[in-house]
Amino acid sequence: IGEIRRYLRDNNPIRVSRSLRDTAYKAIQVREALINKNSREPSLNEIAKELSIPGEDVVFAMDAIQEPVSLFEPIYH
Amino acid sequence: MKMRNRMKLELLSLPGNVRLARVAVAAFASEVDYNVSDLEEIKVAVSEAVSNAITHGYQNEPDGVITLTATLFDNSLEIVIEDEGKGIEDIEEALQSTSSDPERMGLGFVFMRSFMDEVDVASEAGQGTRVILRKNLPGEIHAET
Amino acid sequence: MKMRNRMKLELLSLPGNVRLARVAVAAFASEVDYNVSDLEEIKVAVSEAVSNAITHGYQNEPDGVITLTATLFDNSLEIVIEDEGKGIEDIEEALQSTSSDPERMGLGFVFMRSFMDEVDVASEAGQGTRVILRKNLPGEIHAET
Ligand SMILES: Nc1ncnc2c1ncn2[C@@H]1O[C@H](COP(=O)(O)OP(=O)(O)O)[C@@H](O)[C@H]1O
Ligand SMILES: Nc1ncnc2c1ncn2[C@@H]1O[C@H](COP(=O)(O)OP(=O)(O)O)[C@@H](O)[C@H]1O
Ligand SMILES: [Mg+2]
Ligand SMILES: [Mg+2]
Repeated sequence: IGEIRRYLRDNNPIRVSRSLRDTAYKAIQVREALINKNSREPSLNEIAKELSIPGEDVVFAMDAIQEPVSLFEPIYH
Repeated sequence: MKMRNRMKLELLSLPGNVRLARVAVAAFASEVDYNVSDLEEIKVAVSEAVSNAITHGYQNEPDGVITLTATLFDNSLEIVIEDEGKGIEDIEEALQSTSSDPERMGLGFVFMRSFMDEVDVASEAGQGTRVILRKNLPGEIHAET
Repeated sequence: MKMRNRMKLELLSLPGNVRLARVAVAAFASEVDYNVSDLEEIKVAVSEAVSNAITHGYQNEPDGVITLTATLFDNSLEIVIEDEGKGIEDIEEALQSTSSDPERMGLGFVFMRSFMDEVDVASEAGQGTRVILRKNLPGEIHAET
Protein backbone atom coordinates (compact mmCIF):
# COMPACT_ATOMS: atom_id res chain seq x y z
CA ILE A 1 0.00 0.00 0.00
CA GLY A 2 2.83 2.32 0.88
CA GLU A 3 4.19 1.63 -2.56
CA ILE A 4 0.94 2.35 -4.32
CA ARG A 5 0.64 5.55 -2.39
CA ARG A 6 4.19 6.56 -3.22
CA TYR A 7 3.60 5.72 -6.85
CA LEU A 8 0.64 8.10 -7.02
CA ARG A 9 2.58 10.82 -5.20
CA ASP A 10 5.87 10.60 -7.04
CA ASN A 11 4.22 10.79 -10.38
CA ASN A 12 1.75 13.56 -9.78
CA PRO A 13 3.04 16.41 -7.68
CA ILE A 14 1.37 18.89 -10.03
CA ARG A 15 -1.82 20.76 -9.37
CA VAL A 16 -5.09 19.33 -10.53
CA SER A 17 -5.89 22.39 -12.59
CA ARG A 18 -2.82 21.89 -14.76
CA SER A 19 -3.38 18.22 -15.32
CA LEU A 20 -6.99 18.89 -16.30
CA ARG A 21 -5.84 21.48 -18.77
CA ASP A 22 -3.42 19.01 -20.35
CA THR A 23 -6.17 16.43 -20.67
CA ALA A 24 -8.57 18.97 -22.14
CA TYR A 25 -6.12 20.11 -24.79
CA LYS A 26 -5.41 16.51 -25.74
CA ALA A 27 -9.14 15.92 -26.01
CA ILE A 28 -9.54 18.93 -28.28
CA GLN A 29 -6.72 17.70 -30.50
CA VAL A 30 -8.21 14.22 -30.70
CA ARG A 31 -11.60 15.69 -31.52
CA GLU A 32 -10.11 17.71 -34.39
CA ALA A 33 -8.21 14.68 -35.65
CA LEU A 34 -11.34 12.53 -35.59
CA ILE A 35 -13.37 15.17 -37.39
CA ASN A 36 -10.74 15.29 -40.13
CA LYS A 37 -10.52 11.53 -40.33
CA ASN A 38 -14.24 10.69 -40.34
CA SER A 39 -15.74 13.94 -41.66
CA ARG A 40 -18.19 13.99 -38.78
CA GLU A 41 -18.17 15.00 -35.18
CA PRO A 42 -17.00 12.21 -32.87
CA SER A 43 -19.02 11.31 -29.81
CA LEU A 44 -17.58 11.99 -26.41
CA ASN A 45 -16.95 8.31 -25.91
CA GLU A 46 -14.96 8.03 -29.13
CA ILE A 47 -12.68 10.77 -27.86
CA ALA A 48 -12.42 9.08 -24.47
CA LYS A 49 -11.50 5.79 -26.07
CA GLU A 50 -8.78 7.41 -28.11
CA LEU A 51 -7.34 8.95 -24.92
CA SER A 52 -7.86 5.74 -22.92
CA ILE A 53 -9.67 7.56 -20.12
CA PRO A 54 -13.31 7.40 -19.00
CA GLY A 55 -15.79 9.70 -20.76
CA GLU A 56 -16.61 11.33 -17.44
CA ASP A 57 -13.00 12.40 -17.05
CA VAL A 58 -13.01 13.98 -20.51
CA VAL A 59 -16.15 15.89 -19.56
CA PHE A 60 -14.59 17.15 -16.36
CA ALA A 61 -11.35 18.18 -18.02
CA MET A 62 -13.04 19.99 -20.88
CA ASP A 63 -15.26 21.85 -18.47
CA ALA A 64 -12.26 22.97 -16.47
CA ILE A 65 -10.83 25.02 -19.33
CA GLN A 66 -14.06 26.86 -19.96
CA GLU A 67 -14.65 30.26 -18.57
CA PRO A 68 -17.63 30.34 -16.27
CA VAL A 69 -20.58 30.72 -18.60
CA SER A 70 -21.52 34.32 -18.85
CA LEU A 71 -24.28 35.70 -20.94
CA PHE A 72 -22.14 38.70 -21.62
CA GLU A 73 -19.78 36.68 -23.72
CA PRO A 74 -20.44 34.70 -26.83
CA ILE A 75 -20.54 31.01 -25.97
CA TYR A 76 -19.03 29.70 -29.13
CA HIS A 77 -15.81 31.15 -30.38
CA MET B 1 -40.85 5.26 -21.22
CA LYS B 2 -38.38 3.02 -19.50
CA MET B 3 -36.00 4.56 -16.98
CA ARG B 4 -32.39 3.52 -17.46
CA ASN B 5 -30.66 5.58 -14.83
CA ARG B 6 -31.36 8.42 -12.45
CA MET B 7 -29.46 10.72 -10.18
CA LYS B 8 -30.43 13.43 -7.77
CA LEU B 9 -28.10 16.22 -6.75
CA GLU B 10 -28.69 18.80 -4.04
CA LEU B 11 -26.59 21.93 -4.10
CA LEU B 12 -26.30 25.12 -2.11
CA SER B 13 -27.07 28.32 -3.99
CA LEU B 14 -23.44 29.36 -4.34
CA PRO B 15 -22.25 30.69 -7.72
CA GLY B 16 -19.40 28.16 -7.85
CA ASN B 17 -21.89 25.32 -7.80
CA VAL B 18 -23.13 26.10 -11.30
CA ARG B 19 -20.02 24.35 -12.56
CA LEU B 20 -20.64 21.37 -10.30
CA ALA B 21 -24.17 21.03 -11.65
CA ARG B 22 -23.02 21.10 -15.23
CA VAL B 23 -20.17 18.65 -14.75
CA ALA B 24 -22.43 16.24 -12.90
CA VAL B 25 -25.08 16.40 -15.61
CA ALA B 26 -22.53 16.04 -18.41
CA ALA B 27 -20.93 13.08 -16.63
CA PHE B 28 -24.36 11.53 -16.17
CA ALA B 29 -25.12 12.14 -19.85
CA SER B 30 -21.81 10.70 -21.00
CA GLU B 31 -23.36 7.26 -20.71
CA VAL B 32 -25.27 8.29 -23.83
CA ASP B 33 -23.44 8.58 -27.11
CA TYR B 34 -23.83 12.35 -27.37
CA ASN B 35 -21.17 14.31 -29.16
CA VAL B 36 -19.33 17.20 -27.55
CA SER B 37 -21.63 19.84 -29.06
CA ASP B 38 -24.74 18.14 -27.70
CA LEU B 39 -23.14 17.97 -24.28
CA GLU B 40 -22.19 21.65 -24.52
CA GLU B 41 -25.79 22.54 -25.23
CA ILE B 42 -27.02 20.50 -22.29
CA LYS B 43 -24.43 22.15 -20.08
CA VAL B 44 -25.40 25.65 -21.13
CA ALA B 45 -29.08 24.94 -20.52
CA VAL B 46 -28.33 23.52 -17.07
CA SER B 47 -26.05 26.45 -16.25
CA GLU B 48 -28.78 28.91 -17.13
CA ALA B 49 -31.42 27.15 -15.06
CA VAL B 50 -29.14 26.78 -12.03
CA SER B 51 -27.91 30.39 -12.33
CA ASN B 52 -31.52 31.54 -12.39
CA ALA B 53 -32.28 29.55 -9.25
CA ILE B 54 -29.33 31.21 -7.50
CA THR B 55 -29.75 34.78 -8.69
CA HIS B 56 -33.52 35.07 -9.12
CA GLY B 57 -34.92 32.26 -6.99
CA TYR B 58 -32.70 32.76 -3.95
CA GLN B 59 -31.54 36.28 -4.86
CA ASN B 60 -27.94 35.29 -4.16
CA GLU B 61 -28.60 34.14 -0.61
CA PRO B 62 -26.09 31.28 -0.21
CA ASP B 63 -28.19 28.97 1.95
CA GLY B 64 -30.88 28.03 -0.57
CA VAL B 65 -30.99 24.43 -1.77
CA ILE B 66 -31.22 23.62 -5.48
CA THR B 67 -32.30 20.13 -6.45
CA LEU B 68 -31.26 18.72 -9.80
CA THR B 69 -32.71 15.41 -10.92
CA ALA B 70 -31.48 13.78 -14.11
CA THR B 71 -33.25 10.78 -15.59
CA LEU B 72 -32.18 8.78 -18.57
CA PHE B 73 -35.12 7.27 -20.45
CA ASP B 74 -35.01 5.01 -23.47
CA ASN B 75 -35.33 7.93 -25.85
CA SER B 76 -34.56 11.08 -23.90
CA LEU B 77 -32.62 12.70 -21.11
CA GLU B 78 -34.70 14.69 -18.64
CA ILE B 79 -33.22 17.22 -16.24
CA VAL B 80 -35.32 18.89 -13.57
CA ILE B 81 -33.98 21.92 -11.70
CA GLU B 82 -35.93 22.99 -8.64
CA ASP B 83 -35.60 25.76 -6.11
CA GLU B 84 -37.75 26.84 -3.19
CA GLY B 85 -37.11 30.48 -3.73
CA LYS B 86 -39.04 33.52 -4.79
CA GLY B 87 -40.95 31.98 -7.66
CA ILE B 88 -42.11 33.62 -10.88
CA GLU B 89 -45.21 35.73 -10.93
CA ASP B 90 -45.78 35.84 -14.66
CA ILE B 91 -44.23 32.86 -16.43
CA GLU B 92 -45.27 34.01 -19.89
CA GLU B 93 -43.50 37.28 -19.41
CA ALA B 94 -40.39 35.62 -17.96
CA LEU B 95 -40.08 33.42 -21.04
CA GLN B 96 -39.87 36.47 -23.33
CA SER B 97 -36.37 37.45 -24.27
CA THR B 98 -36.98 41.16 -24.45
CA SER B 99 -36.26 42.98 -21.27
CA SER B 100 -36.51 46.59 -20.28
CA ASP B 101 -34.03 46.08 -17.45
CA PRO B 102 -30.52 46.60 -18.83
CA GLU B 103 -29.08 44.54 -15.97
CA ARG B 104 -30.69 41.36 -17.22
CA MET B 105 -29.90 39.90 -20.57
CA GLY B 106 -33.08 37.86 -20.56
CA LEU B 107 -31.56 35.09 -22.66
CA GLY B 108 -31.53 32.21 -20.18
CA PHE B 109 -34.86 30.73 -21.22
CA VAL B 110 -34.12 31.49 -24.85
CA PHE B 111 -30.95 29.39 -24.65
CA MET B 112 -32.73 26.61 -22.78
CA ARG B 113 -35.47 26.48 -25.39
CA SER B 114 -33.13 26.57 -28.33
CA PHE B 115 -30.71 23.94 -26.96
CA MET B 116 -33.19 21.45 -25.53
CA ASP B 117 -36.05 19.64 -27.23
CA GLU B 118 -38.54 20.54 -24.53
CA VAL B 119 -38.64 23.10 -21.73
CA ASP B 120 -41.37 23.33 -19.13
CA VAL B 121 -41.58 25.82 -16.29
CA ALA B 122 -43.77 25.49 -13.23
CA SER B 123 -43.69 28.26 -10.67
CA GLU B 124 -45.73 30.29 -8.29
CA ALA B 125 -44.81 33.46 -6.46
CA GLY B 126 -43.35 32.51 -3.09
CA GLN B 127 -43.48 28.80 -3.89
CA GLY B 128 -40.28 28.24 -5.83
CA THR B 129 -39.67 27.20 -9.40
CA ARG B 130 -39.29 23.94 -11.29
CA VAL B 131 -37.72 23.88 -14.74
CA ILE B 132 -37.93 20.66 -16.76
CA LEU B 133 -35.46 20.26 -19.61
CA ARG B 134 -35.62 17.38 -22.05
CA LYS B 135 -33.24 16.37 -24.81
CA ASN B 136 -33.75 13.53 -27.23
CA LEU B 137 -31.04 10.92 -27.40
CA PRO B 138 -28.80 11.02 -30.46
CA GLY B 139 -30.50 9.33 -33.37
CA GLU B 140 -33.98 10.15 -32.11
CA ILE B 141 -36.11 12.26 -34.41
CA HIS B 142 -36.12 15.82 -33.15
CA ALA B 143 -39.50 17.52 -33.12
CA GLU B 144 -39.19 20.98 -34.65
CA THR B 145 -39.69 23.66 -32.05
CA MET C 1 -15.60 23.71 12.02
CA LYS C 2 -17.11 26.07 9.52
CA MET C 3 -18.93 24.59 6.55
CA ARG C 4 -17.97 26.17 3.25
CA ASN C 5 -19.95 24.09 0.83
CA ARG C 6 -22.01 20.92 0.73
CA MET C 7 -23.58 18.66 -1.85
CA LYS C 8 -25.71 15.57 -1.68
CA LEU C 9 -25.83 13.07 -4.51
CA GLU C 10 -28.20 10.12 -4.79
CA LEU C 11 -27.30 7.36 -7.21
CA LEU C 12 -28.76 4.04 -8.22
CA SER C 13 -26.64 0.98 -7.47
CA LEU C 14 -25.49 0.49 -11.05
CA PRO C 15 -21.81 -0.30 -11.65
CA GLY C 16 -21.44 2.61 -14.12
CA ASN C 17 -22.38 5.07 -11.40
CA VAL C 18 -19.10 4.53 -9.57
CA ARG C 19 -17.52 6.80 -12.15
CA LEU C 20 -20.25 9.37 -11.75
CA ALA C 21 -19.59 9.48 -8.01
CA ARG C 22 -15.88 9.96 -8.66
CA VAL C 23 -16.35 12.84 -11.07
CA ALA C 24 -18.91 14.57 -8.86
CA VAL C 25 -16.55 14.39 -5.89
CA ALA C 26 -13.64 15.57 -8.03
CA ALA C 27 -15.70 18.52 -9.29
CA PHE C 28 -16.81 19.33 -5.76
CA ALA C 29 -13.22 19.15 -4.52
CA SER C 30 -11.91 21.34 -7.33
CA GLU C 31 -12.59 24.35 -5.15
CA VAL C 32 -9.68 23.08 -3.03
CA ASP C 33 -6.12 23.35 -4.26
CA TYR C 34 -5.34 19.64 -4.07
CA ASN C 35 -2.61 18.18 -6.23
CA VAL C 36 -3.24 15.30 -8.61
CA SER C 37 -2.09 12.66 -6.10
CA ASP C 38 -4.45 13.92 -3.41
CA LEU C 39 -7.37 13.96 -5.80
CA GLU C 40 -6.53 10.50 -7.15
CA GLU C 41 -6.49 9.18 -3.61
CA ILE C 42 -9.86 10.73 -2.86
CA LYS C 43 -11.30 9.28 -6.05
CA VAL C 44 -9.98 5.81 -5.32
CA ALA C 45 -11.39 5.91 -1.77
CA VAL C 46 -14.79 7.04 -3.06
CA SER C 47 -14.77 4.36 -5.76
CA GLU C 48 -14.07 1.66 -3.21
CA ALA C 49 -16.83 2.81 -0.88
CA VAL C 50 -19.40 3.14 -3.67
CA SER C 51 -18.39 -0.20 -5.20
CA ASN C 52 -18.84 -1.83 -1.82
CA ALA C 53 -22.31 -0.33 -1.48
CA ILE C 54 -23.22 -1.77 -4.89
CA THR C 55 -21.66 -5.21 -4.65
CA HIS C 56 -21.89 -5.97 -0.92
CA GLY C 57 -24.62 -3.64 0.35
CA TYR C 58 -27.08 -4.16 -2.50
CA GLN C 59 -25.50 -7.35 -3.83
CA ASN C 60 -25.67 -5.96 -7.35
CA GLU C 61 -29.42 -5.32 -7.28
CA PRO C 62 -29.73 -2.23 -9.51
CA ASP C 63 -32.53 -0.46 -7.63
CA GLY C 64 -30.71 0.37 -4.42
CA VAL C 65 -30.04 4.03 -3.65
CA ILE C 66 -26.59 5.21 -2.60
CA THR C 67 -26.30 8.61 -0.97
CA LEU C 68 -23.06 10.51 -1.15
CA THR C 69 -22.73 13.68 0.89
CA ALA C 70 -19.65 15.83 0.50
CA THR C 71 -18.94 18.71 2.86
CA LEU C 72 -16.11 21.16 2.64
CA PHE C 73 -15.02 22.45 6.03
CA ASP C 74 -12.35 25.04 6.77
CA ASN C 75 -9.72 22.39 7.24
CA SER C 76 -11.04 19.18 5.73
CA LEU C 77 -13.17 17.55 3.10
CA GLU C 78 -15.67 15.01 4.42
CA ILE C 79 -17.39 12.46 2.20
CA VAL C 80 -20.12 10.21 3.54
CA ILE C 81 -21.28 7.21 1.51
CA GLU C 82 -24.46 5.53 2.69
CA ASP C 83 -26.50 2.57 1.53
CA GLU C 84 -29.58 0.88 2.93
CA GLY C 85 -28.43 -2.57 2.02
CA LYS C 86 -27.33 -5.68 3.77
CA GLY C 87 -25.10 -4.11 6.36
CA ILE C 88 -21.95 -5.52 7.95
CA GLU C 89 -22.19 -8.00 10.77
CA ASP C 90 -18.65 -7.76 12.06
CA ILE C 91 -17.07 -4.41 11.22
CA GLU C 92 -13.71 -5.26 12.80
CA GLU C 93 -13.41 -8.30 10.62
CA ALA C 94 -14.47 -6.41 7.48
CA LEU C 95 -11.75 -3.83 8.05
CA GLN C 96 -9.01 -6.51 7.99
CA SER C 97 -7.29 -6.86 4.67
CA THR C 98 -6.67 -10.58 4.89
CA SER C 99 -9.43 -12.63 3.43
CA SER C 100 -9.89 -16.34 3.10
CA ASP C 101 -12.29 -15.87 0.18
CA PRO C 102 -10.20 -15.76 -3.00
CA GLU C 103 -13.01 -13.90 -4.80
CA ARG C 104 -12.62 -10.83 -2.65
CA MET C 105 -9.45 -8.83 -2.67
CA GLY C 106 -10.28 -7.33 0.69
CA LEU C 107 -8.36 -4.15 -0.07
CA GLY C 108 -11.20 -1.61 -0.27
CA PHE C 109 -11.02 -0.51 3.35
CA VAL C 110 -7.24 -0.75 3.31
CA PHE C 111 -7.13 1.74 0.43
CA MET C 112 -9.64 4.01 2.10
CA ARG C 113 -7.68 4.05 5.32
CA SER C 114 -4.35 4.62 3.69
CA PHE C 115 -5.58 7.35 1.31
CA MET C 116 -7.78 9.34 3.66
CA ASP C 117 -6.90 10.96 6.96
CA GLU C 118 -9.88 9.43 8.73
CA VAL C 119 -12.26 6.57 7.97
CA ASP C 120 -15.26 5.66 10.08
CA VAL C 121 -17.69 2.87 9.40
CA ALA C 122 -21.11 2.52 10.96
CA SER C 123 -23.20 -0.49 10.04
CA GLU C 124 -25.62 -3.03 11.34
CA ALA C 125 -26.76 -6.24 9.72
CA GLY C 126 -29.91 -5.51 7.73
CA GLN C 127 -29.69 -1.77 8.41
CA GLY C 128 -27.28 -0.56 5.76
CA THR C 129 -23.84 0.97 6.00
CA ARG C 130 -22.39 4.44 6.38
CA VAL C 131 -18.75 5.13 5.54
CA ILE C 132 -17.28 8.48 6.53
CA LEU C 133 -14.12 9.55 4.74
CA ARG C 134 -12.18 12.64 5.71
CA LYS C 135 -9.18 14.26 4.08
CA ASN C 136 -7.33 17.28 5.36
CA LEU C 137 -7.01 20.23 3.06
CA PRO C 138 -3.58 20.78 1.51
CA GLY C 139 -1.31 22.59 3.93
CA GLU C 140 -3.05 21.11 6.95
CA ILE C 141 -0.88 18.93 9.18
CA HIS C 142 -1.54 15.29 8.40
CA ALA C 143 -1.84 12.99 11.37
CA GLU C 144 0.28 9.92 10.77
CA THR C 145 -1.83 6.81 10.40
N1 LIG D 1 -35.64 30.11 -10.61
C1 LIG D 1 -36.23 31.31 -10.77
N2 LIG D 1 -36.82 31.93 -9.71
C2 LIG D 1 -37.41 33.13 -9.85
N3 LIG D 1 -37.48 33.80 -11.02
C3 LIG D 1 -36.92 33.27 -12.10
C4 LIG D 1 -36.27 32.00 -12.04
N4 LIG D 1 -35.82 31.70 -13.28
C5 LIG D 1 -36.18 32.73 -14.05
N5 LIG D 1 -36.85 33.67 -13.38
C6 LIG D 1 -37.42 34.92 -13.92
O1 LIG D 1 -37.45 34.81 -15.33
C7 LIG D 1 -36.74 35.89 -15.92
C8 LIG D 1 -36.07 35.45 -17.21
O2 LIG D 1 -34.99 34.57 -16.97
P1 LIG D 1 -33.84 34.47 -18.04
O3 LIG D 1 -34.44 34.18 -19.37
O4 LIG D 1 -32.82 33.49 -17.55
O5 LIG D 1 -33.20 35.93 -18.10
P2 LIG D 1 -32.30 36.67 -17.01
O6 LIG D 1 -31.83 35.65 -16.01
O7 LIG D 1 -31.17 37.27 -17.78
O8 LIG D 1 -33.18 37.70 -16.38
C9 LIG D 1 -35.80 36.37 -14.84
O9 LIG D 1 -35.45 37.72 -15.00
C10 LIG D 1 -36.60 36.15 -13.57
O10 LIG D 1 -37.47 37.20 -13.35
N1 LIG E 1 -21.51 -1.21 1.97
C1 LIG E 1 -21.30 -2.46 2.47
N2 LIG E 1 -22.36 -3.24 2.76
C2 LIG E 1 -22.16 -4.50 3.24
N3 LIG E 1 -20.95 -5.04 3.45
C3 LIG E 1 -19.87 -4.30 3.18
C4 LIG E 1 -19.99 -2.98 2.66
N4 LIG E 1 -18.75 -2.49 2.51
C5 LIG E 1 -17.89 -3.46 2.90
N5 LIG E 1 -18.56 -4.56 3.30
C6 LIG E 1 -17.96 -5.80 3.84
O1 LIG E 1 -16.63 -5.54 4.16
C7 LIG E 1 -15.77 -6.43 3.47
C8 LIG E 1 -14.47 -5.77 3.12
O2 LIG E 1 -14.61 -4.78 2.13
P1 LIG E 1 -13.38 -4.38 1.22
O3 LIG E 1 -12.24 -4.04 2.13
O4 LIG E 1 -13.79 -3.35 0.26
O5 LIG E 1 -12.98 -5.73 0.46
P2 LIG E 1 -13.79 -6.45 -0.72
O6 LIG E 1 -14.80 -5.49 -1.26
O7 LIG E 1 -12.75 -6.79 -1.73
O8 LIG E 1 -14.41 -7.65 -0.09
C9 LIG E 1 -16.59 -6.90 2.27
O9 LIG E 1 -16.18 -8.15 1.83
C10 LIG E 1 -17.98 -6.91 2.83
O10 LIG E 1 -18.22 -8.12 3.53
MG1 LIG F 1 -30.99 33.86 -16.44
MG1 LIG G 1 -14.47 -3.58 -1.79
